[in-house]
Amino acid sequence: MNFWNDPINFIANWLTGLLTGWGLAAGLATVLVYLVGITVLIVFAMLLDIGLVWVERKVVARFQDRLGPNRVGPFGLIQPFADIIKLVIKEDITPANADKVIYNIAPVLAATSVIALWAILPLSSRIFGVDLNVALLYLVATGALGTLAIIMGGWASNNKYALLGAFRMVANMVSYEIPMVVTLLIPTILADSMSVIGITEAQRGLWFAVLSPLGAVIFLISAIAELGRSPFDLTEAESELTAGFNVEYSGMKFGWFYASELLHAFTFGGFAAVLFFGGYGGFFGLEKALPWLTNPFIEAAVFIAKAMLGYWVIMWLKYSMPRVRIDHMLAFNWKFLVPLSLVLLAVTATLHKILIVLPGWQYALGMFFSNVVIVAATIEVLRDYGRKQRKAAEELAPQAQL
Amino acid sequence: MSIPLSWYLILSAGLFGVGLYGVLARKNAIAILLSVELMLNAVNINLVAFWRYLDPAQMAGQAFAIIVFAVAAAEVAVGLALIISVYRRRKTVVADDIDLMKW
Amino acid sequence: MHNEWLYIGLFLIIGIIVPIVPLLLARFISPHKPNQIKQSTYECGIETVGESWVQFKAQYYIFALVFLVFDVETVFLFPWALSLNQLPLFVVLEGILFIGILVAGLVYVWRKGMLEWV
Amino acid sequence: MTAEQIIFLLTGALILVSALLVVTVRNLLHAALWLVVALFGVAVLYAILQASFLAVVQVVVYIGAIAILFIFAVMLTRREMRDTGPQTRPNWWIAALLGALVLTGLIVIMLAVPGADRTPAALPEGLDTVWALGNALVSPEAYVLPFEVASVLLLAALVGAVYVAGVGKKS
Repeated sequence: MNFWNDPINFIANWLTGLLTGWGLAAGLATVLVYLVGITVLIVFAMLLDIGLVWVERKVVARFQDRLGPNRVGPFGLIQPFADIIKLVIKEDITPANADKVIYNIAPVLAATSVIALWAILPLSSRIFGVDLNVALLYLVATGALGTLAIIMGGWASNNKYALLGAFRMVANMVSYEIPMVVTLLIPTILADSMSVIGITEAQRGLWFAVLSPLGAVIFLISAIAELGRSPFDLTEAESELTAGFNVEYSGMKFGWFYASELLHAFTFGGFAAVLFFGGYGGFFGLEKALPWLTNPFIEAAVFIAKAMLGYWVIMWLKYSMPRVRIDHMLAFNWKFLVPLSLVLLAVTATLHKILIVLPGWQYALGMFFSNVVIVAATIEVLRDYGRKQRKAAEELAPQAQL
Repeated sequence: MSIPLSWYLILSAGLFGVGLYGVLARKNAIAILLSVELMLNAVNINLVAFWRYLDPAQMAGQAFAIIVFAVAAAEVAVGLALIISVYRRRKTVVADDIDLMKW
Repeated sequence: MHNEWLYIGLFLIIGIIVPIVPLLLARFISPHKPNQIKQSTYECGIETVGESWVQFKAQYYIFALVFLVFDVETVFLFPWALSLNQLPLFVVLEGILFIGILVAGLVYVWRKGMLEWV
Repeated sequence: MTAEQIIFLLTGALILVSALLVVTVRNLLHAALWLVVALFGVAVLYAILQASFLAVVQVVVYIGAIAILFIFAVMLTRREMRDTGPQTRPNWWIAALLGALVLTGLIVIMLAVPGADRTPAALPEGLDTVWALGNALVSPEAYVLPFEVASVLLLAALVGAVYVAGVGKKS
């Protein structure tokens, strides 16, 4: 075993050997090694988060035809550190009637719910926290903690706008959780595994985005809603809700809500890559010809690049779409996404079971075309519905002119 | 794994007792439902502990626990809907005041 | 298997400590001069009217309710999806029956007009 | 005392203390949040028991859905929340007595369970509990009927609850 092929295990073994050499019990040494590994991973995530602040500000500036931060350091690279110093030395104002304990717990919980995702994020086949066999449900569980953080923050602020924002946000998040969970079932069926490593390894030859493009799209939409980003950013409806559930937060407490939102977006970009775009691998069998592609560092670079791309798509949508009204948003979910995702799940499960006996390319073609057929049928149904709506509107129109 | 089975049983008995106290003593109907959740969880701890300690190859305990999840969800959904319905009509969630069916 | 959860537990503990550290740091180095105006509830500069814990639409509750039932059912589909490959074809039908029951609930709620935002 | 026992005792203490707070705290929203803590503790117990599927489902279903529903209900019936009167019935001591009685009775019964002091054997080699659970839930000789009945039960609950709480557009 050498460092370049298996860095984590190499360092872990070396550290364990060192610690047991000092006379520590094996169990205690393992715990200490875990703690070191976890701290390094979380610190890496936090540094990445700081970088994301810069990326976000630069990208939004480019979308809006501005320059973005460019004064502090080269290309404004030091800007996020200045932001953090500002947030830390800012006065932290707690509203007089706030429920103080819950008010203070909420931002920590929001950050923890996102950081916890990094425990299962596979940066490479050898660099990851832990390979849970229920990883996809763990992903949903951390989302549940995030929901709780939002409602705690909104309630504890003792502000009607904050509470209303929290209510809307939670209604939004829990609603879109259903299509998200249903689309999580699709990689589970295709890979026959719930662990992120298992799902990535199953995509060595072909991405699941090819087998289930519709699933990937639904996952992306519901993930954006889960993140609470535009076009589903009811938390930040400045014009109607001041700023949503975090309006009373200031200083570093606000900073944690902001930072966790960015890290969450990046992490979901990563999970989209894992679930549908091959994660750290997915070179379509190219790695047989070029074995250096399976080097853990190359894999990690590929993974980060894919996650960044997913994050960029999320930003792209955020900065080019207007906000959706809450009734439209909930109707879009319950009357469109949920039925569609359930149909997709049923079709995928059936076809997968029937077609799996066929050779690989026929199987892939069948799965792909089933998605195309579903999309075509959906569009036809929507067109029919729209025609009926227009007709009804036209029949009403003459009277309206009177 | 060095925890005796009895520890789990005692813990779940304690949880059940606390839940029972809550069901009987709280006035607020929502608080009563919260206590019912505690009791259901006490049952679930026992089911899972027996699964692990007696026969882990048989999934009976876990399957039962899953059914208890479904029952708990159904109970909360209907129970809270009833409470909200009563609240909208009579502006109260105190269980003692909801006595229309009592004579 | 067991160590995985130990790892997750330790991860959660560190994941709680890391956000707390800057908050504590901020507590020590940031100024703290509260006054009544500063601590009042922010409502775009207008004086707060009424109490803050206002009554909400029961519609939010309906959505949470529908979500609860769907959440429980979709979570139950995970074991089904996992064991799909090793089991005979009729297992798929069981799952589709399960999904069908779920859709029936959705259709009922839809037809009752509960998904409208009135 | 092993590390595992210490973790168990800490979790158990957390569960019991937060359960006590659930049934005694005056503010209902705080009671709901303490319930979340207690349920999270139960999830930790499932993880110790190596029932990983149940551990995450506990968080997803109880904390992610049931607790949220409770919090919504508390906020919808908020007027009672800051009720100044006592939150317990006048005869709460009977309830406490009954609770204590049941507790002692249960402990006596449960300690009489054959093999109550046993420690578990290691899980059979190569047993994937999640896969085995899925297998058990869908195979006809195991629990496929309860599985489908559970979905019917949830459908009935959905229909009933929506009907009772009905606030939708009047048709």
